[in-house]
Amino acid sequence: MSPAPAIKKIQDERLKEVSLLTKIMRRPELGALAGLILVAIFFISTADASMFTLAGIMNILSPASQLGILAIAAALLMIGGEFDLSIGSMVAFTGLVFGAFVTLSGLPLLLAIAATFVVAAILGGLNGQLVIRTRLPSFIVTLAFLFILRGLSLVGLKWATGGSTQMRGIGAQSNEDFVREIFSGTALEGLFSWLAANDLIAKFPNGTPTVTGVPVSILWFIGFALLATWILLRTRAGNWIFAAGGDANAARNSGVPVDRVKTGLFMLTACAAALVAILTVLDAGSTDARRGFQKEFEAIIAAVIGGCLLTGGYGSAIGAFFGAIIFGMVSIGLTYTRFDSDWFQVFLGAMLLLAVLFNNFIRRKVTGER
Amino acid sequence: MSPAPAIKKIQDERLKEVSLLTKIMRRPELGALAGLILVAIFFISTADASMFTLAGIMNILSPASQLGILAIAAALLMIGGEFDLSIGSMVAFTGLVFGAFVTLSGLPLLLAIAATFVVAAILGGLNGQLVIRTRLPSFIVTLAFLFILRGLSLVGLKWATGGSTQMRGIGAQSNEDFVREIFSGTALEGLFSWLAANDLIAKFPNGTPTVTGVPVSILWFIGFALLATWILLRTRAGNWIFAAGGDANAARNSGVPVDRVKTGLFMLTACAAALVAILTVLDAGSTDARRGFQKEFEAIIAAVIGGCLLTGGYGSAIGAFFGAIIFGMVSIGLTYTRFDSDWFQVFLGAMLLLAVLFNNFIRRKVTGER
Amino acid sequence: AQQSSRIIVVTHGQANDPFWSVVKNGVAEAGKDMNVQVDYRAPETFDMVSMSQLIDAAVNQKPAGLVVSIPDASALTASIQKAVAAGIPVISMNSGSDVSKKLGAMLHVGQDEVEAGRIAGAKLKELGGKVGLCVNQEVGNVSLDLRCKGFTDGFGGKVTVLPVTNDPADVRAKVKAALAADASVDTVLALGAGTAGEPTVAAVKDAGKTGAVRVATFDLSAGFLKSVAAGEAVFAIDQQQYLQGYLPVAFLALNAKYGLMPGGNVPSGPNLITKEKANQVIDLSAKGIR
Amino acid sequence: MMDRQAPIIEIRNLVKHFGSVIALSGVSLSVHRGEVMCLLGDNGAGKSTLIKTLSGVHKPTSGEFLVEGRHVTFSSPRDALDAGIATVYQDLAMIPLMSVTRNFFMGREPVKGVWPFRYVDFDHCDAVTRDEMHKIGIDVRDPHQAVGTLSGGERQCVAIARAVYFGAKVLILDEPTSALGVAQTSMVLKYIHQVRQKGLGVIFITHNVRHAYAVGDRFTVLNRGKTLGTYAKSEIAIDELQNLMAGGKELQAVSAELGGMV
Amino acid sequence: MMDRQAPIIEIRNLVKHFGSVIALSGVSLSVHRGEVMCLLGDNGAGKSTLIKTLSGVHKPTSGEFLVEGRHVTFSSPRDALDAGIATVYQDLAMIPLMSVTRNFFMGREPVKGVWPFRYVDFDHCDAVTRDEMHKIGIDVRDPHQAVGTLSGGERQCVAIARAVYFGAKVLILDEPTSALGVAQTSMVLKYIHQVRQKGLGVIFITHNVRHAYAVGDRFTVLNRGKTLGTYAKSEIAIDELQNLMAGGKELQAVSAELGGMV
Ligand SMILES: Nc1ncnc2c1ncn2[C@@H]1O[C@H](COP(=O)(O)OP(=O)(O)OP(=O)(O)O)[C@@H](O)[C@H]1O
Ligand SMILES: Nc1ncnc2c1ncn2[C@@H]1O[C@H](COP(=O)(O)OP(=O)(O)OP(=O)(O)O)[C@@H](O)[C@H]1O
Ligand SMILES: [Mg+2]
Ligand SMILES: [Mg+2]
Repeated sequence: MSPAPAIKKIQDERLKEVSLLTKIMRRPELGALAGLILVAIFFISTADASMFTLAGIMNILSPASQLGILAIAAALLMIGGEFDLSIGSMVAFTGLVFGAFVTLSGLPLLLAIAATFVVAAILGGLNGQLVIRTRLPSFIVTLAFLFILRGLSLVGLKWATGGSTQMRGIGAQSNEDFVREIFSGTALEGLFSWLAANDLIAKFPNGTPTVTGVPVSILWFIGFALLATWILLRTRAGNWIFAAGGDANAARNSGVPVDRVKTGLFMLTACAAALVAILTVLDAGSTDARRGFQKEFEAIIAAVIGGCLLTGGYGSAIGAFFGAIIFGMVSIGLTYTRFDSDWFQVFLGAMLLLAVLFNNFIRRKVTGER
Repeated sequence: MSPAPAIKKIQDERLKEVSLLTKIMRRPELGALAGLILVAIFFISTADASMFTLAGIMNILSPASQLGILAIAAALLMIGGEFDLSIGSMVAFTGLVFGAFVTLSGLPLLLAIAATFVVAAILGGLNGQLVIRTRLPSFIVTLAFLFILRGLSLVGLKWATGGSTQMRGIGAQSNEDFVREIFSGTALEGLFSWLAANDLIAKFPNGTPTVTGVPVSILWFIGFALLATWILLRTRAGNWIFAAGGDANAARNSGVPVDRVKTGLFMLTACAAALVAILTVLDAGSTDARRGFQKEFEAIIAAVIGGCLLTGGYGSAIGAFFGAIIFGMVSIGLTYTRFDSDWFQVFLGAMLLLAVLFNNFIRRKVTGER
Repeated sequence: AQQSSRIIVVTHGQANDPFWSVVKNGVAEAGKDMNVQVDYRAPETFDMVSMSQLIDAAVNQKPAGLVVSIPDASALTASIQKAVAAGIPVISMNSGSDVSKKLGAMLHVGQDEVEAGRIAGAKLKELGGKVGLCVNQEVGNVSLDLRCKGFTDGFGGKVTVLPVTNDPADVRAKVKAALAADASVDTVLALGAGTAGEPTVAAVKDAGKTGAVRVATFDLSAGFLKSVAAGEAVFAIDQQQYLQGYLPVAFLALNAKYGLMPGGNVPSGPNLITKEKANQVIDLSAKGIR
Repeated sequence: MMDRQAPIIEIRNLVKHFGSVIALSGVSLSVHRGEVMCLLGDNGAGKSTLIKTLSGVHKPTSGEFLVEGRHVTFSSPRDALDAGIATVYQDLAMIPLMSVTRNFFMGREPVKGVWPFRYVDFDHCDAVTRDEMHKIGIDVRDPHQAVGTLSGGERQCVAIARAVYFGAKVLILDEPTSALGVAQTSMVLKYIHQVRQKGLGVIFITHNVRHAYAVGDRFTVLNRGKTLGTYAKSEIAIDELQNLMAGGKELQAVSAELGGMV
Repeated sequence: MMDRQAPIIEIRNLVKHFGSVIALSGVSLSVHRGEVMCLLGDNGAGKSTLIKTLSGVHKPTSGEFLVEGRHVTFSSPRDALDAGIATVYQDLAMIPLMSVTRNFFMGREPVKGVWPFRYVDFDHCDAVTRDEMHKIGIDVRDPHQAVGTLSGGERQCVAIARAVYFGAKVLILDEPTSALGVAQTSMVLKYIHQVRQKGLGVIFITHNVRHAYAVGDRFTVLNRGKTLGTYAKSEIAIDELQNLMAGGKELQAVSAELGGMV
């Protein structure tokens, strides 16, 4: 018998060659992209052609972007090993808080927005501290907040409006154009009207372009996805998030300030909810007691479609990004098809399952997992 | 230095004495009992006295029992390491199936019930097989079924009734008293009228007792809790459930047929949903497309209040039993109090949080965990 | 099919809501009768943001007509105006009679929820009710909240809102609890016949107060109508929402074909179904037409 | 001393890939009745992968696998258990949240009564567990204690006691002694010796050449997924074996530096 | 050879209870600069509990704890790390799903750039990881590989390399060599030797008396939560030490039976 081979680090004989494609597809988020492509193919072949016009795509992206901002935050929190079921109620509550700051206190828009974020951060921190101090599962703690915040939204709305569950006319009076433009309406309007003028994009009969610009929520969505990805993959905080979710004890033993990381994530999630609340309230000019209903659920779905593990420690922000777009495309896309809306939920469920199955199938195929 | 002490198994010096109380309180389910007691004390001191009359207690127990049957099944499944989010939709769908068997096919009640359970078991098995074969998280697979079954219930109802979302008159035509009595109405009626006749329980002015008997759903609830507890604690299947949820890989390596256990649990959960569907449909005589809405959620809450870990491998059926009663007491109890109903959700959330916190506090105090 | 004769209906009511399923049946029937393609769309929950997105999606498909409900004018204004700007004829239905014209809709078909509630309240007051309970199966759903509000206005007496869920066992237990906790309650108005109304009747029976407590409900269900016929409940209030689905589609279809359009709003209800009329409508209700 | 018929376990040219990682590239091996086969080799050599393939946890990528001369393919560890192969895994296959007793009997719970009233007599199980643990040198304070609260060595002892108690044709032990104290190690080595004398085959993985030499009959050395060779005890001295295990690296140097005590 | 000032770590009469379990009942111990203190003892003796108390994982129930002569109480492992106590735990403190590099630098990631644009240069980290692992004798195929896919020994090496790389005043190693192959073990023992020579204190837990005797300066033996005594290397022979570790049980008998090879 010959002695052990003295091979140094040139080429390890125990590694098979893998193609670049395989390497790319191994990233969790790209499975979600595969699912997205499948869903898109389905709609291209069944839906009205107007779905994939510029206006149609913007139309899909706007709900996706609102859901997506929540989904990315939920994904970070899930990677960090916790859930926040109060996101949906937080949207309603911070919407009310924001509305009250603007209409009742008459704060300037910028201040009202800042104050809303502060309230959200405090509530998120409270969630986090309760989870950490009591060592109860975050599921149950934030569930309590789901009810409490939803209830407070109702009480607060009735108090603020004198008995109605709907608050209207928010932002109508304010005219600080700069802040408004960041948080509502559309961006790049000049570009789009130029494009329309040059017949590069579709117009209404009256000459205005069908799409007057990119809704700002989409820009926020993309920006947040990029930021979250950078944080997760390139920063110390990102490493701590993975570690806290992978095994909180091991992370703590290695000197990761797990409690601080988790509290921070809860605050981030609450602030993401506040951002969505501000975007939708300014856009709609109103808020009501049902805003954000079940959004916590949809956000978690989008994150899971995007490859996050429910047990924590694994996932990506870009995955959640694609997950939200899949969800948005399925839910808006069906209205472009000829299916009876009674079948809507059946299709929604089937499409979700297919998207995830396909994502999974592709990943296994490519990585050669058995 | 003296050699090691040669103490045999008489009394290990490394064990402190613990009181019997401590030993009892260490059981997970008894924490939930502590929470129940706290909630009961709260209502005794704030609610109308009629809440704790015999009629009041039955009134709390009947919704609690329907939730509880689902919660116990959900608890077993959670201990086995999986979720089933389709329970609520399964209640609606099996309700429809049962209704259709009775009204459309005109099957005798007993056969209709048996056939409904078979359908439920098949659907549950399908859930389970999908989870096992695809190795996707059960959260996402059963979520797809949440939508699909809910949608199918609507489509099916409209098809069966010719356009309405409510199917009625179920069981009106059937007159097999024996089967009916097992699945609907009240039991022990003789006892209660005797008690009333002897002025031991309250009566209406016309002489009939305020409570004519124990609703059968409560008996099913108690029976199921006992059965589930026996299975968990005393049988081989119980050990396998704990093992499968605690660490599926380790269990598989030790020869536990994890896949069979999980499929069985999914089937059990679906059958529990079918049982609830049959109980409610026979009771109300009708079913509609919104039956069981969000019950999956409430069932998981009750199981978690009862001490189940979301990560699997730990929990108890009796805990879920108490958890369901806590949930029922809080949600019904508030209508007995003088609080403004707008605050309902705030109280619900706060009470849930308090019950769980107290449960946790008691357990830690008693076991001396730090 | 021909792109020109497609009509899209976007409302805030889900397809599995008993009230809206009747609207949808009306829409479908009108589509068949008028020989046009109809699509009924609604968000998964009461969600104004996604409803506005559904309207946008409808506008993108350039239908021959658009039917919308307007439960929140602020949130839907932009989308509806976009439809009008795109040259799509719009008819509003169910809610939003006050803003319909202003937003550019051609007319409104329906009955205001507040008004319907007020009529129910007045009728119950007339029947001798003093202390009322409003059983709301979906608190926060603005249209249901408005029904309670109208009821409170019309009833005059003390009204408590009882929040319940869609679960009949839960409704029954909570109504029973409420009756036990406050013996002075003599009137109960449920906001949906199948979901809240039927269990309410059962609860009143359980409490041994049939007859002593007046039970009424919004919308119809066969079971509740039986109770009305049997005298266990006093009336069901019918908005004839079938018309809210049927008429706008018919109007828009005729508009597309011949350019016809009625000159003013069409009130579809309310219509109180009392003991005398109950039996005639039971069958229609079971079929999802009333 | 031992009968040399068909080996209880024989593998030929076993290959196992994990995605792009080649963990085993053609390993052949056989174990006979009444023989202790020591599997030795560096970290990452593929020992655990090999025995997990034998015990049905992994499916081999290619290669033959014979039990008592017959070809077999296991689709789950249960199949291997049924075929008489009991394994103590390096990562133990225990459920931390479950009690010692429940872990001990996991997958092989004895039942009483008639179906559907079959139940497990846990009092009896507790007694057995306490007993078996005592035999291996551990006083379990409370058989209801969660396994997660046991020390590393105590946990190892539960796993070994379990495998021995449910004794099979072949016992596979993956580094059973690594976390054990001196007394428990002796106990385990004694067990291995007893098991051999009962006529069972044993595969014993260890990094401790003394433990291997104390009980082994034959030694197979793996290196980077390949066999470096198989030697009977009579063919190889303990020092040679040690060098082979280390893959002939600059061991002597270090060893000398530290006084030859490794 | 070593300066006998205030010990780096000193504990007096440390007691630790878990609920009703008494894991440590009064342990005293000290570690000096440039000294390797071996902590020995049976399974379940309380060694891991003791060092987890030193490294801030557990809070002691009672007892004194001094670092460089000053009383301290750690509320988290981070405090201990900040005070210069680096620990390799028996259960390793690694995240299976994370890559080798990320585990290696977990909690001590080097950052670049100015806030809020501070980032971690993972390419540099990969290079360091590969390097350090190579030094300890492991060729990491891919530093992005998840730690969960490494073999038991490879994982152990990551933990040790990490602790050594971020070297502190005191290095605590809980059974670092138990899962290691011969070559890696030598490497670790050599490391311990080097660390001592740099003037650090080391607490080294092992069940292998040879490993202990090869590098240890002093030996503390625990038994059932109590100290059986502390001995300098000059005071005790290797056989005596072995007997003490086993708690004087009927070891000789077994050992003899198997040819004295344990
Ligand atoms: N599931 C897996 N995915 C990818 N690689 C794996 C997997 N399991 C093992 N490996 C790789 O296969 C090789 C062999 O691992 P194995 O656990 O068999 O080694 P071992 O000989 O048992 O080592 P040790 O003595 O350290 O326990 C290792 O390099 C490991 O990284
Ligand atoms: N969290 C805990 N809860 C209850 N008991 C515990 C806990 N942690 C440790 N113990 C008990 O304390 C005792 C000491 O355990 P410890 O892990 O310190 O032993 P050890 O000396 O490290 O043993 P080994 O050499 O086997 O690793 C054991 O009997 C163990 O069961
Ligand atoms: Mg191994
Ligand atoms: Mg230890």
